[in-house]
Amino acid sequence: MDIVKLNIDNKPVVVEKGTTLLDAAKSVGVDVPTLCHMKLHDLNVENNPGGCRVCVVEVEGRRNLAPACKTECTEGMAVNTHSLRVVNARRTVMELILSDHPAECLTCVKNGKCDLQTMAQDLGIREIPFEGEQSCYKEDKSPAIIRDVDKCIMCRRCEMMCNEVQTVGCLSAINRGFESVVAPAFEMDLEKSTCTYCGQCVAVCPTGALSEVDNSRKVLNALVDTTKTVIVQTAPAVRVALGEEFGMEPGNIVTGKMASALRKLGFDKVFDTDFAADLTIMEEGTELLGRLQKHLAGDKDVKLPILTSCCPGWVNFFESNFPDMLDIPSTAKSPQQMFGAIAKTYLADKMGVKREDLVVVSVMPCLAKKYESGRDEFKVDGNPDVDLSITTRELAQMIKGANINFGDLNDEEFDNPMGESTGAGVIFANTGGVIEAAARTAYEVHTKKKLEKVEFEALRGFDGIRSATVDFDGLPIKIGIAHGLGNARKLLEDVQAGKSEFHAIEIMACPGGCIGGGGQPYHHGDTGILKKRAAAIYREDEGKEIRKSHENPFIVKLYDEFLGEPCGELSHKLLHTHYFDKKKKVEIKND
Amino acid sequence: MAKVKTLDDLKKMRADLQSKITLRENSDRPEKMVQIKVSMATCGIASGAKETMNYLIEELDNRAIDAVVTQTGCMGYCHSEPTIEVHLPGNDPVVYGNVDVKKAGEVITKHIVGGELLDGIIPTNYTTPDEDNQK
Amino acid sequence: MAEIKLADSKVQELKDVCKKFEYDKGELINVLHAAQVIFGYLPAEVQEIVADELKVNIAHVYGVVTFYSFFTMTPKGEHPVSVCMGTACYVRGAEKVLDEFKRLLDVKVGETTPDGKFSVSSLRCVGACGLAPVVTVGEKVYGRVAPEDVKDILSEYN
Amino acid sequence: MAHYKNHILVCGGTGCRASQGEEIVENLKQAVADNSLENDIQVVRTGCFGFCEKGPIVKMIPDNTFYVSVTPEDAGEIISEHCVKGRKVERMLFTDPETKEHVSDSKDMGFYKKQIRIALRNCGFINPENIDEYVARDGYGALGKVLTEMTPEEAIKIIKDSGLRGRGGGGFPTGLKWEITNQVENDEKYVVCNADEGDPGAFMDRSILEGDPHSVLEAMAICGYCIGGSNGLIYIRAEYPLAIDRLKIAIEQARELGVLGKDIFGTGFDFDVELRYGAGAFVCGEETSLIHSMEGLRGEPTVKPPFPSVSGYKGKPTNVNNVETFANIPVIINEGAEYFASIGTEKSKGTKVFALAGKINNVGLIEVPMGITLREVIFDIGGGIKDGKKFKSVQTGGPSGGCLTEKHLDIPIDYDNLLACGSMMGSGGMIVMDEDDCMVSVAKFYLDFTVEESCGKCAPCRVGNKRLYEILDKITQGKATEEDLGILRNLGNVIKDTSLCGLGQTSPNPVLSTMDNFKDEYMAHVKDGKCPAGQCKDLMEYVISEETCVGCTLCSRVCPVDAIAGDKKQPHVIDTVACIKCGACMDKCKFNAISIQ
Repeated sequence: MDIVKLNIDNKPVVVEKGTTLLDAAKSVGVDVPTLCHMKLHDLNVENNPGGCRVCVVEVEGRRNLAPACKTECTEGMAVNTHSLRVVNARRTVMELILSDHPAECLTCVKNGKCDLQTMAQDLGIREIPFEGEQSCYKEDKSPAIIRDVDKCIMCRRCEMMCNEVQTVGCLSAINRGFESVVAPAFEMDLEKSTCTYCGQCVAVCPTGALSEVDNSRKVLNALVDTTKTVIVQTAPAVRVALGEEFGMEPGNIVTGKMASALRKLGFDKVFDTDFAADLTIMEEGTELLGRLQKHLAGDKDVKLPILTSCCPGWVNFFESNFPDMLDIPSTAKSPQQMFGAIAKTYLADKMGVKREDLVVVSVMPCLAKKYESGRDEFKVDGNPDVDLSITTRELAQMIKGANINFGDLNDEEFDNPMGESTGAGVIFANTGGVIEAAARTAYEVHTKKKLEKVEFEALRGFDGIRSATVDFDGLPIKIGIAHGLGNARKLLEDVQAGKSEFHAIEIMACPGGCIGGGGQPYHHGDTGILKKRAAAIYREDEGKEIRKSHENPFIVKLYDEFLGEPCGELSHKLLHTHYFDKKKKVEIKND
Repeated sequence: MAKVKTLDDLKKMRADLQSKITLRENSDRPEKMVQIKVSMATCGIASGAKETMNYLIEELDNRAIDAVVTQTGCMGYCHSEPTIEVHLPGNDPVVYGNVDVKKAGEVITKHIVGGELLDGIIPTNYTTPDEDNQK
Repeated sequence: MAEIKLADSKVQELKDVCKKFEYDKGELINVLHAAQVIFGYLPAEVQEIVADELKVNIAHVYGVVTFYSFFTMTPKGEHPVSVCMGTACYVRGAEKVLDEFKRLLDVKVGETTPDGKFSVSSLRCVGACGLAPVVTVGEKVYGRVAPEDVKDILSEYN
Repeated sequence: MAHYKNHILVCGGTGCRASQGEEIVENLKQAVADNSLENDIQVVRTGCFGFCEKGPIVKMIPDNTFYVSVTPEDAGEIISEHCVKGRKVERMLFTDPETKEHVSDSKDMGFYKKQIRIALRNCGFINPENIDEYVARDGYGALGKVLTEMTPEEAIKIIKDSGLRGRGGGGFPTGLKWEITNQVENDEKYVVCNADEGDPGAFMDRSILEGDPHSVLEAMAICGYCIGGSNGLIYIRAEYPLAIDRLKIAIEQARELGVLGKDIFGTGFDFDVELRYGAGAFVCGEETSLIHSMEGLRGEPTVKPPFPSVSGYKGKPTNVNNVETFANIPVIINEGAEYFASIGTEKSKGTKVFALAGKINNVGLIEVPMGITLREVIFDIGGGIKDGKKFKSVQTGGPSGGCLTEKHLDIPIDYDNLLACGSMMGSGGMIVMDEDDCMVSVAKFYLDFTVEESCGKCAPCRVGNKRLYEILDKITQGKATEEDLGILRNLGNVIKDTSLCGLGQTSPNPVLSTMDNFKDEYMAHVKDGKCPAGQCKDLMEYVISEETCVGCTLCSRVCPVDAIAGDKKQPHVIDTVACIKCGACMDKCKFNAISIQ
């Protein structure tokens, strides 16, 4: 290993060759402020266009100041991170950025969580010496994401996530100079673009330029409305992240406090999406086994691999990018939608509430769920199965807004029947979790044997693309896993080219899976947080008495009382869906 | 166009093409070479100046003598047309009268190459009508 | 943005260009140049076709089109007026000439008159600095233009 | 082969073509035919002669007569008088502005006297569309010499010894750049010629490409041999159609001749050149931006290192030089490093091409030895200030450079001296300004350019230049305070210090240099609300003097907005509200009755 010795603020520093000044400074306790730079260590993702110029430092012998995030350490370098020249330059640059930023912090969605605001505070900026034109773009309000790009500071993180990580390619820097901004083609609304609403752009935006559509006011309206019965479902990933919003360590499991808080907020019933996750396994697992058995029997018409379909961002992705492969993903609805479909039929009946008087709210780590709940095929006579979807962040905001001291809450249980779940339902939150849950059930159903060890360690991990072979009692089942849509694309292209050997593939749009969803508390570039959430999910699974979906007594009861059998007629009607070709086509006229 | 396959090919080609632009190159530095002016006013042309000029250009080129042949207006020696002025580098210009093709050949051989003056020089104290007018 | 339908033959021509460049993403700018020659400008639909053929994202194509001033998404006027705003022309009064065009035609720089007859743009140095200030109308070059000449220049095309 | 007795060289540069240069060529050919002189007279369309002020230019060979401001109608007379009768057409000769005498030979003109032509050696001399003429001028001989007699290292040493520095602006030693690229191991390397000349008011590179495209191709091949690359790319502005055409022809001819392509001169060395088109982005003059643009991306720069010589086009080692730099290479190889190094100053060797423009008598393209003074350039070559006005400032380096004044006139021009004065060499734009130019407005003009051309990637350039412009705008409207001047200076310094690429690192120069050199003028705007040069519209009013006006009505007729009223033979009055301050009336008034207040 090559070593480089240098001096930063008169402190001797020894680093590996290739280290940036930013990291070298950090290693001796010197924090150089940054704005555009972002490094997601565990995902091998780095955004450093070197554009904000807030991290400039003075390097002896150089004519200009150097950006610490993009400057490699060289032998004998003498660096000053806080000379007068640096302080003046850094402050002036911040003043410039702020001079083109709307001063509406009070009502901004990012108030208190905004990197730009924090930086302005840290640098002690009280007034901006520049006045002049401010950028003005039209606001874009899609079903899931709001773009208020007057607040864009051109850090390009969203563009990087959208293009390099997710390969959705819906965002690009457009125009140039003062007019430049990140936007979809033709500045069209996201709704008309190929946006999947994965929300990874929102997850990394340092300002309020990108945010979720906030449904908390509508939820409050429903709660206040005495003619409505309002029930809530909470996705598995929410319980391991919500605590962060209340100052708890990442990885704290707050399932009980969450249930308690939801009751205090006034929900009539507090249910668990995990229940629907178990239901998903019953349907998707059955579909997988069915296809597999036909395939093994030599049926050439049956398509393998089967792809999971729980992730709405992923569904949007293949609908616009792989319209020729719409028959490959499982037809099973996502847990959110299965929950809604059962709630508005079976449960409504049980509760004696009319469909239109029952409001189903979902708390999700996800922005695409907002869009998914609004899809036409998930409505009956215009009434959606899931009425409102809010994110982990919005829930936290509602709890704070209700003056509930979250930390002091006692643990409470979910309501029944749709609050009971297994460990298999919980692990849906992690990459690899859906397929592991499916394997637990499919193994036992297929082999008619009991699993000795329910953990499939081979399916776990953080690598973007993973594969494993699971032994179904002599039958090797090849499984592929991808998280992040860029990784998904690679697996899909293999399938498209007929090169894929997998029987089943799990795909989640967000890096890390739902625990890293676009609606989760901001990680501010610290992927250690994602790992802690993932570990908590596995802990929650371990703590569960029942860990296989088909053993969930309420699921068994649901089939007995209502659905019949997995993939049966009623299941098909309520729990399965179909997909659409969303690729845009240009109309051409004949000469 | 034939491809040049070696540097020698290129050099040969250049040698062949050189004459195409020597005229231009020479005009840029006339002080370094033989300058010949041919009087080409009506009287000159009538007396065969054009043939003389053509001959000079071709013959000088054949003998690979770096020279600039230009036409000029009436030198005022209408009685002795065609007249030419020969200016060797470092020497005073000399004007010859009655230069037909034969005489031109002699000028090249004897004066330009050999460096000796020939008969038929119009003395320099001979003033032209133009110059007379200016006086 | 008004949606338009592109002519079949021109689309084919564009697709042929993409093929000639072997669908190389790196040739995007060359392809856009060719597209602008074929269609006269680069409406959204043309960009969609280029994106599709070269297999690049449409947002990227748009990002490139809006970066370079040579590319335009609005059709030029029948007589495109360009006023050179190179420094040589500027110090010899090009701005006043440009102002006069804008005033007489009642358009901003980069716009086309409602009748589609004239469009006004400024450009950087035609390289005819000896003729400054320089105005071009289509292919024709006008040198040493003064504001009071503008009316006459325009009347040539009316 | 026809043996022509006369060659008529007609300038085919963009400037002269804009003034009907093509028609002149046609008419000359016609007149030659009319006089049955096809075998005696050759009409050649060449590249730019440089003397654009007096274009179109026609030069008669061999007597070197230089006709200026020729019109197509003059063609017949040139043939019948000059060629047939041997009489110079006096009225088309250049008139020396001082002696008022006709000068027939270009060598005797002030404009050409102090020039040394290396990069422009063939411009206005050969037909750029005919490779034979280039070969006749020793073309591709340097390439042959390098390929057959030298190792790449030996050739690089010659370039290093010559002292040649990049002519695109930065002045990085060319030989060193080649050496670095040579030393990076890779099986694929690229030679890129930057022909995306974006400086407003500069046209050096275009003239070279139009007048002598082969010299650039030859130099690129030499560079390819030296760095170990066989791919050449020319990134050229799409707005240069003539240069593009000539390059295409040149590349085609060079391939046919075998001096581009496989196994050149039988040495096993392959080299070929392709064109890539710029699309109107000044920032693409920055080499990393240029490379991104060639890759089909937005032309945004990236932080260096890595330098293109290590990781450039498609991630491969790439050597980028500009047109003028390349044009010097064959001469250095042919004439030797010593010859080149004998011209110029200690640290800046050789010559530099400038596009001389603005308020100067002889606008044009010049090539002068490094170390010549601005005074010599402006007054001897440029023929002084137009209309007898007073010299005020000269701007070098385009939007990256600064405005120099009287006190800088005797400083020898080289990279380091210009930098020390707060300007820079830049690519070679040189704009002369007179007493009528407002320096705040000039700074604003350049900032307007920078604001439009900033790529937007880094904050100081994206927002900072906009704010610089806005403050300057405030000053020209008389609304700024002295505090604003302090903000302006600090902002300018910070933008230079923190911007990502060369564009932002130099864009405040026009502001900072004018603040340094024309402090009083800034103060006049700020403190007194006056524009001493009378250029800032908001700070002035046109007034007709009642005493002087004779009521000729000329002003009211020329006024584009009918803001001048008055009866015939009565003093006229300007309606100051309607007046758009275009100045047309003042230009037209023959009695000096209109003034600015």
